[in-house]
Amino acid sequence: MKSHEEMSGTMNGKEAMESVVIKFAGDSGDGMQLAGTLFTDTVAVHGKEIATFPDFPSEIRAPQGTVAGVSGFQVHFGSSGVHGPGDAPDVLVAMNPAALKSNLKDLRPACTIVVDRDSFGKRDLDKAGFATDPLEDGTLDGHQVLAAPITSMTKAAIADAGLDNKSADRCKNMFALGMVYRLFDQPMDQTIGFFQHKFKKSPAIAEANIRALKAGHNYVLTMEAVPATYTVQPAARTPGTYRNITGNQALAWGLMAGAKKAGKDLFLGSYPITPATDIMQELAKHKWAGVKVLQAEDEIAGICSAIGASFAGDVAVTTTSGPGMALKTEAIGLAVMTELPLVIVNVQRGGPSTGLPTKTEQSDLLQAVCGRNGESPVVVLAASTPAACFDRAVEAIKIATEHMTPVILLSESYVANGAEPWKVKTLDELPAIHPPVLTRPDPAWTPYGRDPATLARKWVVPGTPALQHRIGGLEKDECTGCVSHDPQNHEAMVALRRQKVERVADFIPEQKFRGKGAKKLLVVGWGGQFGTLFGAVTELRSEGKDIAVTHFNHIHPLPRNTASIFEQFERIVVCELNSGQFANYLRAVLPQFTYLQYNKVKGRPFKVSELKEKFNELLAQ
Amino acid sequence: MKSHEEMSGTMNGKEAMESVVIKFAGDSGDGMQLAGTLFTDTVAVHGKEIATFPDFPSEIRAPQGTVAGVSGFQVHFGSSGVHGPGDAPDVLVAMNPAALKSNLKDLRPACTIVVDRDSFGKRDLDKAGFATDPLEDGTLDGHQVLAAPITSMTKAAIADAGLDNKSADRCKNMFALGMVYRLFDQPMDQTIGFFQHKFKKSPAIAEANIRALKAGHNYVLTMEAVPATYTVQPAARTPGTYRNITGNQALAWGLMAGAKKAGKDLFLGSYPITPATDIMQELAKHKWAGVKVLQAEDEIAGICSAIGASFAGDVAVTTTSGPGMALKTEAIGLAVMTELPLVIVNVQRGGPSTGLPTKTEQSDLLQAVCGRNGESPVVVLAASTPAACFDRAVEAIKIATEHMTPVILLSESYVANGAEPWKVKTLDELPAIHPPVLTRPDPAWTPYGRDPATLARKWVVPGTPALQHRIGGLEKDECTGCVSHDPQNHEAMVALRRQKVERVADFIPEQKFRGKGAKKLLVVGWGGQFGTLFGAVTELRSEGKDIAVTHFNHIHPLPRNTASIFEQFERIVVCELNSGQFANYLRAVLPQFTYLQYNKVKGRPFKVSELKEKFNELLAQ
Amino acid sequence: MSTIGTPAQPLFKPKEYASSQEVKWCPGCGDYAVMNAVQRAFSELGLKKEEVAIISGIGCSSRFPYYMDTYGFHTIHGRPAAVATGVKLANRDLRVWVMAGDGDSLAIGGNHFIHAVRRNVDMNFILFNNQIYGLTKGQYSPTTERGTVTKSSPFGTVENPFSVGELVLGAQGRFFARVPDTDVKLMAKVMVEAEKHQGLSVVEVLQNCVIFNDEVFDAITSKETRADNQLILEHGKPMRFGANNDKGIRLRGLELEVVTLGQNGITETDLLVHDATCASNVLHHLLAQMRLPDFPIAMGVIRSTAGPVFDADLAAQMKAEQERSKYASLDALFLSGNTFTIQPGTDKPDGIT
Amino acid sequence: MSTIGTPAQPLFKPKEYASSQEVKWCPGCGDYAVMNAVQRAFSELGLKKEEVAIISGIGCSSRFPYYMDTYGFHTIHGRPAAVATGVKLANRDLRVWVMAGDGDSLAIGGNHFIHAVRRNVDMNFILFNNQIYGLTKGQYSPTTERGTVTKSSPFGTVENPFSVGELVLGAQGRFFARVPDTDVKLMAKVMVEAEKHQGLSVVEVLQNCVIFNDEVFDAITSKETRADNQLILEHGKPMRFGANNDKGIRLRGLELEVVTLGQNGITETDLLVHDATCASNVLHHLLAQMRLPDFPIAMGVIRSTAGPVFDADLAAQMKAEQERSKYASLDALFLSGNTFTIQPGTDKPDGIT
Ligand SMILES: Cc1ncc(C[n+]2csc(CCOP(=O)(O)OP(=O)(O)O)c2C)c(N)n1
Ligand SMILES: Cc1ncc(C[n+]2csc(CCOP(=O)(O)OP(=O)(O)O)c2C)c(N)n1
Ligand code: SF4
Ligand code: SF4
Ligand SMILES: [Mg+2]
Ligand SMILES: [Mg+2]
Repeated sequence: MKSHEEMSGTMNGKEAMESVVIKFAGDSGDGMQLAGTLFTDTVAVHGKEIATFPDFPSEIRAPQGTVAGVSGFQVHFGSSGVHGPGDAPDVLVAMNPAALKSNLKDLRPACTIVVDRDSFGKRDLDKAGFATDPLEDGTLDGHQVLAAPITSMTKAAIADAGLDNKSADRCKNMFALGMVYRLFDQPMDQTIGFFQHKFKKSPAIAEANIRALKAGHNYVLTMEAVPATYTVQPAARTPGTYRNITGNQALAWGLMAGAKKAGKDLFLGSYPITPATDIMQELAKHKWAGVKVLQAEDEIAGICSAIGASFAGDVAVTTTSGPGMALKTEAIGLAVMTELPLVIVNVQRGGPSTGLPTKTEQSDLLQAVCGRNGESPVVVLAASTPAACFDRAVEAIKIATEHMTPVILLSESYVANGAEPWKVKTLDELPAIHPPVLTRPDPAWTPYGRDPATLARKWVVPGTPALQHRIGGLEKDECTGCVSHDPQNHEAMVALRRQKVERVADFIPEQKFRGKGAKKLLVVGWGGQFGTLFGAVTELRSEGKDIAVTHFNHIHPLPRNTASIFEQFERIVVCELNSGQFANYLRAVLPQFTYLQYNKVKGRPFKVSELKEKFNELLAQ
Repeated sequence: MKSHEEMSGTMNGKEAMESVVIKFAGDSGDGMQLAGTLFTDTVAVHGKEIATFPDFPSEIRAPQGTVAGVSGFQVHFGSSGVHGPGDAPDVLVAMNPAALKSNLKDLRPACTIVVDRDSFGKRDLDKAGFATDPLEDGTLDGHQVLAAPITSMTKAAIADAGLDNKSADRCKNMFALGMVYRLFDQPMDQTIGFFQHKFKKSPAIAEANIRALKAGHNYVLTMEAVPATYTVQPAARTPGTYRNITGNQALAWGLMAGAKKAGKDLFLGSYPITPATDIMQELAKHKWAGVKVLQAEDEIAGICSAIGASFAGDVAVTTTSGPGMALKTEAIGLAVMTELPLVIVNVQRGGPSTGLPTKTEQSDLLQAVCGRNGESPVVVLAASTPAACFDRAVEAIKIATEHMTPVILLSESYVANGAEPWKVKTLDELPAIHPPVLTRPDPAWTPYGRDPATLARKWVVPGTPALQHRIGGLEKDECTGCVSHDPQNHEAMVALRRQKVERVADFIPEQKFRGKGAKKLLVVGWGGQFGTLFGAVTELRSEGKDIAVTHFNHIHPLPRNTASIFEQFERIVVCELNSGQFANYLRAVLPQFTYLQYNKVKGRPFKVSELKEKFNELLAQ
Repeated sequence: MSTIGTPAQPLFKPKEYASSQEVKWCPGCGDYAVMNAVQRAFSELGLKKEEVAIISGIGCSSRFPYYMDTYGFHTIHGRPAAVATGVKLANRDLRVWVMAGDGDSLAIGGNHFIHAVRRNVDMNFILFNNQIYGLTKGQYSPTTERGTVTKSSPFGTVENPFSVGELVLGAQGRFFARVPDTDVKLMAKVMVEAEKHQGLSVVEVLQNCVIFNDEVFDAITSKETRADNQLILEHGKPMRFGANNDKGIRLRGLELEVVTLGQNGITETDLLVHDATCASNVLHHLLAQMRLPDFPIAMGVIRSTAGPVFDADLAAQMKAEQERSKYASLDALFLSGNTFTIQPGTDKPDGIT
Repeated sequence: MSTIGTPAQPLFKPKEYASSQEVKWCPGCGDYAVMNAVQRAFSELGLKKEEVAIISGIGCSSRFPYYMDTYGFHTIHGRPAAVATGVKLANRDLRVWVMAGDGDSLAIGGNHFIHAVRRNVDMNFILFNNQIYGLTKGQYSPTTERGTVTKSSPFGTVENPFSVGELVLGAQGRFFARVPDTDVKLMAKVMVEAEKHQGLSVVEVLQNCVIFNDEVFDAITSKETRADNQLILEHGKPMRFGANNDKGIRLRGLELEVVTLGQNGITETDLLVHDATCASNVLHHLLAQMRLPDFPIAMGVIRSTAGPVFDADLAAQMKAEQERSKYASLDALFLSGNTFTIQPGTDKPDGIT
């Protein structure tokens, strides 16, 4: 077995890189998420571009030491060129053989691999399914292996901190993190401060973690074989104040901001489901801000309570993922018929059915657009990056309340759990939101009378004197809102509901694309695969390729100028993490174009490399 | 007021007609459905082609005498050319002013109108919203009005039958029916037999009805002003034994027959909802045939119990309409993932939301095809006529069990409540059904091993010794069926599930079309609008127009030869009772063609006349 | 939020709460009587029209909101309790009334029903129990008596029905009343009490469906038998009933017993005195369980006890959090914790703010 | 269909019911003990592996079927009772076991749960009550005690929890038992009784989640306190408990009372004798309601009474209909009633057949 002393090769050639991908991998109990998060916080605070991708096992605790139990956290950071969490790690921290095994396929050539040598015993190897020791058998040839006795050194480092064995074991992750900090020449004060604050009341634990961190740092520092490593310059960004934020947190905050701008309380009716639960949990913390959270008995009660709250005047939201979305479709129809504002967030995960609950996918798009009984149009938006979740949430509330319509906001596991720096917005910077609330009797008013521009009806909430009225799920008379079975009226109402949603196109920004002048190939994407698509096209363009990219956040309705972009290109390829749902949608909405497809349904995001390969192939044809 | 004695004009020119449309309309309490049904039974027994369309108010009992409370039953019958219940009545029976009012717009010129003169008092006119008496004010000019004092004559006719006033009132409908029988020269013994049998224990009631019937008959008979009327020849049909059947009954019987052919018990898990309830009610009668019906607590329990029954080896079915369908979508995903046979019947009604529960529409097509989370393919069939519901139900079971897949069978209100003669099939005439059941250990077996032709896995039901296994909603290993989070496996399984459904195209008949040699315009329809589409095109062709029609019962997958039909035509127009769902589906599946649309979303079926107008317009361009 | 005194002068007469819509129930349907009772109760409570939100599901009874000149929402089948919970949380000043059939509340809506009961949201739930699905024309419901022949049970049902009261109590219910649709006065009285009760009040109306389940409550409600077959409860009063008011209910061990006053030396002091407000629900269970022919059917308020009210507690928690919050505004939240600044010109971070 | 004698020789040892799948619960999770108990019960009952169908929803506990070498179905969240009902109706010979968490069965699955109880389908429902959503990492559930801080209730819940036993009884339940996950022997015994009971048997397991709700049952199950805090019921036996077995339960009016034997002249004859089988459920309610610190927690079979079983009654009705049917076959049905024939050649009807 190679020890660190024997490690061959040096970590060269990486300093020049614009960005670096590092992956922390270990057993679920090894604290990899924490190590990754702390690392991210540090580099974010120091002004790097970052993108992260946590990847946990779907079992709460799969058997220790097995591949199924590996928990990973990938960070991509750099001064520029960070278009997603990165394809393959430049540096892998593998706390046990299983962590190594599960990442072997994905390694770049000449990767730096940090392993805990103490965890490579016979039983550990067996559990991970290694017949022979990969540190010994040539498996890692071509890589730079840093095999440190992490467990024993951590124990030694904190021997007299007064912790029991189990707690001591829990500090291993900090030893590894310390090593990484040293490898990347990053300061540790942020992380040290975290422990001091978090374990104020258990100073022994704080102390042990800090000691482990420093021990790891020192271990690398004092190892002569390891050169000073990567230095990544802070990214060139718009001046301003930034913070590191995950997609789900940004979405929750955006909802709060949107409700505030609309001058309304925020109501969330929701039921836990991976990967959407965090939004509810984040909002539940902010009771101080007037946020009402009902953890409902199921998804149906979640959306129905939100519809009730919307009727009664709150900005109402429900959050879920695919299976829960399925359960909400009947009630979405009610919101369509009663023309009440409602935001439905679907953080997509791998399907069908329970599917791959912790993996990412974009396969609920057609469900969002047309997965209801009857002609039941709603607005559909999609969030493209973690920080963008904030803006989309604000926009969803703006559209829902100003146009009196349900809005489905699609996020996806990859965006929801990923993180990136967010340029903090103040409420003043956000667009104004003016719901069509009516509080005083107006002789011209009828419950289904409409604004000529938006076709929105008025929002008259119970409690308003002299404007009592009744709404419901039966077809409504075009004007009075009374129940109507008239055939002409039904056809008119079906058309009105469709037009109202289509009119939203008058109020959203025009579609942009990158690659002015290109004409050969247009790459089309939507939702959370923004980063890698832009990354791949940007790289190809810098290689002089005739390619452009346009990415959709507004799914239904599409921006008005969409066709005028499409018609500039010889070929259009729609790239998505499903079997071609957006492509099929485009075929229905803009049938005049021919759409090629590039699809991936593996529960994983695109990689820049595979995209480039595909695009090169198409360009070569 | 014109009395029958004063009635001007004669009923001429109608004898020559191939077919006649007659509508019975009255207050909900007037027994119009019974009158219509009895009439239908009589003409069906006498070998006519028929199609019916009952049309009730969605309120159980809207206020008596109002337009909202009008209940109608339309019968189209003839020797040939009956392609649906007909556009506009040739004969209208209007038991009160409201019934007249609600049908005024739809009358053909020179229609025969039977009214109850006794019910045209001032209050009756008010309730119906007539300012002046339409029998007097010229409203009915051009029509032939037969204003009989139905109420008083009925009372008189049964005066000594021993009934109270209210019961006596209930015989008015039979008086009217008797009149119609006379008008169409139909025998009454069938109807008389019905009463004798049905009210065996209340001979007074039987007697009263029969007397009323005869009185009405005699009334027309003895009226000199009325000539002998229409005689419709029995239709030219394939020899055999026929019976009159509604779509829902045919569907229920088809399910029983299919299960029998599969050698399995039939299980229905369902929750009542208009217009699907009748299927459950019909099946509940046939416990003698081993049919298990669970009236579940809700739609979700309905489908979930069916999934459980399927797992345990029954042919399992769930029936519903749009809102209930929405609730079932999550569980359909489970059946997709576990690859269990399941038939889901959606009798479509007007949407969105509660919508127009008693009206017909075809707006749940895209929900059926793609209204689920994840990539979740299922087979989708659609029934085209009441009698065809039988065959589609048998086929749905055949496909579901032989291909181990959920099958969605779309019916629609119009087909479900309509009736036509069905050439009775014996079980021997039906195709054999061979589900891939495995009952003995087979070393090659794995839970997700597949038949190479169908890609179906084996159906191994609990209770089978030595083949215990576990299934579930998480992604499955391609072979072992164990839970798998492997990215490659997921992509492979998504593809397999899609291919399995697409392979069904190898086992269904080729698509047919009428209009060989035509090339200008192809009319495309699906589901229950078969009759009028065929009717309209047939008429146009007999007028020498360059037009053809193809009608789809197999929606997903499409028959293999679909494109080869489409490519024969210059233009394709897709006609459906929604905003263009099948058209959009075709754009996604066969994007090489351009699809024109003709849509109607009024809660009503197409009319031959409006179709012809539209097609002529397209042909003229 | 439901502290209502009886106003000196009612704001509106009962009929003035009616909307202009034509009422479309079948002639003779029990729903008319319930509407009358609700209007009387509103009048007596002096409710403003605009402060009332009537939420229903789907069913004959669920057409209720259309007929009232208040705010109303005819939602979807089975979900009114969930919708109403959202209404109440959005605006606690509203008087929220749920109108739902036995199918709506106990078949498809069973889950929302028991959870609303458990949470004890301050609203009134009027359960129109006609033991049948009326709107869909006569299938059995979860309250249909075993053996009943209906459209969907041609050979009689083989299902055990729920007992509404027992289910409510089993779900931790704190207010349960039962009333026959034939006694508008009692209905109105009970509805006033329901509105005054803080928390979820369930009122089960034995409602006759003249079309699909006619006379199912006849033994209980008919003129001839009602005095003997109904026990009208009043808090603090001994449990007496009968055409001659000479029967009563006595406790014997853990069971109830019908006794006749004057027989075997039994006097009123032997009878149980109704206590609707006691925390223990055992007596309420016993009362809710009484069935013909051995016992009369208990009517009136069976249980009415104070307890934590969800919407009130949530509001209190929000208020407390508001008071002790470390953030003055969302802006403050967004800028809290670990942030960093990029300076104009430098494009370099200047450290932690 | 559940008439099982204890076999002379068990078919399989408990461990032989395990599948080859690795068990993936957290080390220390109470679910392991439940599985042991189920395996023991299966062995004692002499069940064949292929006659068992284990149906679960989604949750940590719902992974159960994967670990058993029987037929199994890991369905969707909240629906196992509905799926299991279909399984049982399709094949009454199967032993159907539902495994479901408190969220699965009482939050999203609440409706199916109460309806399965009401219908009294012959199956066993093991409710893993850890008072938390485990799989989704720690949100409160409908059984979480008021005030508990969880991931979704950072300031403590303001919801009243269900009491499983009371809900079961309120839904007309006929078998309810409660067991702690710390007592495998008692669990196994109760599960044997559950399987033998004809109708729906609900067994509530107080199950410890070491990760998200650790020690929530400590007062009940810890070595030091369990004797004083558990009352282990046995049908026909007086209700005694306590570290010295000197405490007991006595009835006082409509309430229960803890007494000490030997004090104030109290002897065993003063104590209540457990009757799990009595038709009235009032005693069972009282037992299910007992809470610390005033009372011990009742364990074992609280109620077990015979009653009409849905699947049996349905089967009987089908058999009766079969016997008296006027149709010999579907062909006969299709040709019954009003039909008419078109003769070859003539194309004319020849009248009614
Ligand atoms: C999702 C859904 N499922 C089923 C229906 C059909 N449906 C409407 S009302 C009803 C039951 C009516 O019974 P109940 O709630 O007791 O009310 P009632 O008509 O007796 O007052 C049913 C099954 C529906 N509208 N929506
Ligand atoms: C339709 C749907 N909604 C939500 C979820 C997410 N979910 C899975 S398990 C679960 C709750 C788990 O709690 P419990 O049933 O008590 O089981 P435990 O994990 O505690 O054993 C939830 C909310 C889901 N999988 N499907
Ligand atoms: S069907 Fe029954 S419940 Fe419905 S309105 Fe008529 S009488 Fe009332
Ligand atoms: S999270 Fe809790 S319930 Fe789930 S496996 Fe771990 S200990 Fe058990
Ligand atoms: Mg009802
Ligand atoms: Mg739990």
